Amino acid sequence: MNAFFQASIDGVLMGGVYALAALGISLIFGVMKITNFAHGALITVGMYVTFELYVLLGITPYVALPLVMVTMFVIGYLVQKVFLNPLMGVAGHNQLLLTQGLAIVIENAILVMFSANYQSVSVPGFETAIRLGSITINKPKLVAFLFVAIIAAGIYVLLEKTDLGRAIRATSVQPEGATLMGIVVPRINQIAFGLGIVCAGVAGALLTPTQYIYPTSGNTYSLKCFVIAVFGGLGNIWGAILAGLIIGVVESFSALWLGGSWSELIVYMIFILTLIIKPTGLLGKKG
Amino acid sequence: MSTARIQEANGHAAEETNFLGSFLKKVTISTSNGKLTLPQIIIIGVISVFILLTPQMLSNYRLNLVISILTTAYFAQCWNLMSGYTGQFSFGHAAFYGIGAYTSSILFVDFGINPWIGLICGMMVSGIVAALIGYLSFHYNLKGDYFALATMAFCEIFRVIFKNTKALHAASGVSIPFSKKFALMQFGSKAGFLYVAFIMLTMITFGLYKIRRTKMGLYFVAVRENEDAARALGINAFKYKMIALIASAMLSAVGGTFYAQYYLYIDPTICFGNTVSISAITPCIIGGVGTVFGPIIGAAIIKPISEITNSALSNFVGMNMVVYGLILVIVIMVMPKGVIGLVQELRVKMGKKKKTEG
Amino acid sequence: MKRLNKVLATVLASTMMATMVAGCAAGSGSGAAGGSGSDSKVIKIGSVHPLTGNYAYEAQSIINSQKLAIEEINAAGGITSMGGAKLELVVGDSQASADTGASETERLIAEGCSILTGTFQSGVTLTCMQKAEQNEVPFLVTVSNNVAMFENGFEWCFRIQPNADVFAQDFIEYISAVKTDDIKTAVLIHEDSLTGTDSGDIISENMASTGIELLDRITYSASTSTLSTEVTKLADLKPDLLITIGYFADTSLLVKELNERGIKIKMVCGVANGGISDSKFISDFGDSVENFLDLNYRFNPNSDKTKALLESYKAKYSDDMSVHAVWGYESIYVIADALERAGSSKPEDVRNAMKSTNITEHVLAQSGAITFDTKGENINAAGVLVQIQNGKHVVVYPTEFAESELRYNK
Amino acid sequence: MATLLKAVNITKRFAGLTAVDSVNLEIKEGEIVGLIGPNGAGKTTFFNSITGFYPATFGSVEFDGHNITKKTTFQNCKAGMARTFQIVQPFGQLTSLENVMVGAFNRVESYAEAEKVAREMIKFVGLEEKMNAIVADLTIGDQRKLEMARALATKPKLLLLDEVMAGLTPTEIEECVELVLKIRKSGVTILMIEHIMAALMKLSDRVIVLDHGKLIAEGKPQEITQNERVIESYLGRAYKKEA
Repeated sequence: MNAFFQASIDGVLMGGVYALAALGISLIFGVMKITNFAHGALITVGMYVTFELYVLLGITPYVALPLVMVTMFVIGYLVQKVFLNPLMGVAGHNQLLLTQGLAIVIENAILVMFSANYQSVSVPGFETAIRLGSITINKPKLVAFLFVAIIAAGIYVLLEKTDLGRAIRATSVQPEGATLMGIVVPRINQIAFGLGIVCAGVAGALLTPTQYIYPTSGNTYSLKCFVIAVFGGLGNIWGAILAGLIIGVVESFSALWLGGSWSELIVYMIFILTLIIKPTGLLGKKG
Repeated sequence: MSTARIQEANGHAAEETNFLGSFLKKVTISTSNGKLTLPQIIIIGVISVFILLTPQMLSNYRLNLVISILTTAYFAQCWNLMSGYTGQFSFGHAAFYGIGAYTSSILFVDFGINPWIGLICGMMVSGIVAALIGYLSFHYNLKGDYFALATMAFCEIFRVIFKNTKALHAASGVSIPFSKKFALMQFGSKAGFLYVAFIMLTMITFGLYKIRRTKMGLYFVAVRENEDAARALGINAFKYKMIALIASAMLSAVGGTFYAQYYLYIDPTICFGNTVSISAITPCIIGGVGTVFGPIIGAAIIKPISEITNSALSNFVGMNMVVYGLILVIVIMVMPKGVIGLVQELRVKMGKKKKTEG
Repeated sequence: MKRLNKVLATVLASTMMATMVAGCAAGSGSGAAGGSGSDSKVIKIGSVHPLTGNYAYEAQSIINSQKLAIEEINAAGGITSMGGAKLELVVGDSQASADTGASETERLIAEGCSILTGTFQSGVTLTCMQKAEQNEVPFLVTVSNNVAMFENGFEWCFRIQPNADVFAQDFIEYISAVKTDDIKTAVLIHEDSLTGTDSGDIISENMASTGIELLDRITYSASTSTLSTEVTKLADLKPDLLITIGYFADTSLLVKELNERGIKIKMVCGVANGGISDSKFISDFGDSVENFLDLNYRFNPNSDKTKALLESYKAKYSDDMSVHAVWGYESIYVIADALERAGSSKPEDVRNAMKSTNITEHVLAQSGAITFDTKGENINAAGVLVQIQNGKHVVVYPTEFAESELRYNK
Repeated sequence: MATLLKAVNITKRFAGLTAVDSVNLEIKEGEIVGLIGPNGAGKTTFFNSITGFYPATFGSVEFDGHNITKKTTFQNCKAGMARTFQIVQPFGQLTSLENVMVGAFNRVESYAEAEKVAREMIKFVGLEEKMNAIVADLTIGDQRKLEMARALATKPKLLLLDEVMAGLTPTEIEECVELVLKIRKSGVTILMIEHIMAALMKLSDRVIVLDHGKLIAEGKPQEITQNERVIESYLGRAYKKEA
């Protein structure tokens, strides 16, 4: 019973981080229909930015978060502007291979700049977990979960309540129509990609207290994020969050009952079932 | 079959006053016309003879490179059949490749069954798996990115299963004893493997070239170009997508068996890793998706580049991959339709220039 | 933009042509370089490791130590039997992929390497060994502990490190010797790739002989982002002994989870564990990993040669020498010894010399000389039990190499 | 004359919205039937239901003496039902010839024969000049003609034309009218959705009118133009404009 509760809590907390990273994929796909295979590498970038700020300024990841967000936004904005916008009109497989190429470049540029050493960031007071009876709660993940909620809410407000958000949504529904309405679609794309990368970067930053930082450390999340984004319904914020939590819990329980090696299998099966039964995802509109 | 058509083509070429333009026109093979021109045949012939002579001319290392170009091109052609021709973009072709490799290797190592028979069995198993994946995907009408992600997930499922199942050698993989017997599908020298790879590539390329001028080939392309229209014209799109997928899977399995016999060791990551699927796609995109020679051109470009970056930058760790990645990115940005697409565009531009000048 | 594209296209096309032509020219040039004669002044040693990708850190440390060894040998006058010929390391990047590893192997052979070393990941190593075997160039394994690799009847391949079988057998033997009576139960947790499963299988089969009951065997994927559920399972089982086989990142994840939840285990022992035996592990976890054990290969702590080596490595690379790096270092000395005796850099001569290797002065923690059996395995390869004491790795068993007594948690 | 198509009670619902509501229609061999109605009246949906693109929620379709309610599009095409699309759906990267050949393969197996049929059909619609052009480069008018040639190449008994004249110049409309008459002469029955009233008046033997998914009138073109309900819902403005 104890294990059951513990696994639920661990699953939910991990799911929160997945959800945030997946939210970025979902946003990018929702607006530009780009399958961003560089997402994992950009999560790693988020980790290294956090790490550098920690080393240079001695600030914890949580304090560094605004700076990480700004940096990541700029990176995302530029990636879209320089690499992806010129390719917006052509067949989708080009963007796919391009993001794959970018992932290779980013990952190895990090290797060149920072070496392959395992780096870590420690937050004072976060080494031990919170204890509630026999249940323990990981502090960094709990804090990450709160940040995820705040950022998801922020993105929701941005998309639903602001002019910029309306422009983004209009672009996602129909780029041609948006152009006619005077929206500069390439710039909206850049902003949307920037926001998506902010999600990736923040997820990376929030992960730094819980794991080692090395040039390929974000890769583990890459495929899982796609699964979650599709499961939740591409382009759907709450869908991504819900799906992230579900996948987190499913992973946790399948690791408990079947062993960690098989948990991936369960995740991919859920993914395929989603595609077959409801390709628009958990909360996606009916197609 | 159609002398009129050839005459037409010739007539058209004669009109082309721009020499380079007409040359390019003759050299490129577009998706739409199916006939080779004389210069094309000559170029293909020269390259073929060159490849067949390489064992006499090149070191083992260069031969290995040529073999890896040929096999990569072969695997890319398999992908091209279903994703390029029929338009069903697969991101998990490693599944079929891996199943081919595993079937023949396990049959040989554990049951003593000859690899040649194992090759056939691998094709069968791969075909059956493809039928299953295809049924689930196409019956439920998965398309575009969704289909791509589904194939990727299927591939990952296979990787996890193979990695964790004792009967399938789990993480240990399968190591195949080295022999020099043709009967055991090992050809003693690199030259043997090179010839076999060359034959495989020639056959699949010839097949793709020929099929383009058949009912089935045209139906494949029609499904890619516009599935609704295809169905309205009496095409059972489901059936043709299934045929393309199963054929592609069975041919990919041959590539997998070849890999296993050449490298003599396979494990779940070697067979079902994401990089394997990408290795099938990259040459197609670089050369030109859906074209007959695009994948070969793509493989002939991308493989040497990766070799050169590796050897030139071997003392500067990581830079090799940075440069490789950058080249990949630039190539895609400059030639979104691949080398063949770019050449066609240049041809059109030159033609136009001539017209405006004249 | 269009103009830019055109320029880019031209640049790209010409670069491609140039590189391809250059590549072919280089190819025909180095065609027959495989067996450069004994009069050559430079002897090339190939080194294929996953310098990019998930294992870049470990691979880099191996390459570093190989370079260090080569510098030492060259500074001491090179290979005297060949007129003071100098050694040169030619580096290949396997990118953690088997076919890239194989093609890098081919490249290094084409560049005239007399012998190759590599490659850290067993799957890649095996593929590279197949290539070396076919090309009839000797291959010395730096790090890769899979047992089956040397069961293929290879004639050109050698390995100085203990294989997974030796690790597991030594573990069973040593743990039986050092365990106390209050250690009754154990849990085995390991990553599910070749490295983990190989030793894991043997240990779980033989655990009964130690008199300790194996409660469960938990596996996970090395690239996992969390081990919390695995640790939950572990906490419920309350073993006296935790056996862990894994790489650096995943073992650290495991320890982090244990610490956070305040789970104390009487005895934690790794088997060829990439985490516990790494000095960074101590600096990151401090007191919490005090008394952790690891059955691993290691340098001989009591030899002066080792002490000097550790210092010069640290001075040169400002990082502690990892356990993996030791094998990179020693591999070069084994090769230099073979070259010295062969008096030739022909791959065949080097192979024959390798076969009669008998090195008594080495930095390894094994009793007896480095010498190969018919399969090419180091006969005397052995592991030692290392413990973290006062923030340092010390060998505690077997007594021959022990620097200190084994400490038990109360 | 024998009945070629008999649609009974065709109803199509999308998530609560009824796009087509209990429509009955019978077409005799050799007829040209026009289908009109304001935008969103459910005309194209009705086409899609009959041809099997998405099956009707209720109702049954009988074609050439067989019940085809449950049949899919490609089966219907094999049975002799061909269609064009409101928005042209060409195989953009193929040549005109190849586009039409795809249709021709519905009846023939050999490549040479399909090529022969396709050439004939392209000549029939007057596109022989553009036989080897890539279709994506053609004008909309030519693409529409090509789409008709493609449909005709399947050798249909019934041809469903969905606004083939939309967006054409007056001269092109003229040509198109001629073409439709020529098609009828070759023995093909036609059901056409059309907004160009003048053309429809000239062509159709019978016109049916849909509004909000319901069939509101049916009869000879002249009768329809005088039908109060039709004028009220749709025709008034449009017909005056055309006239």
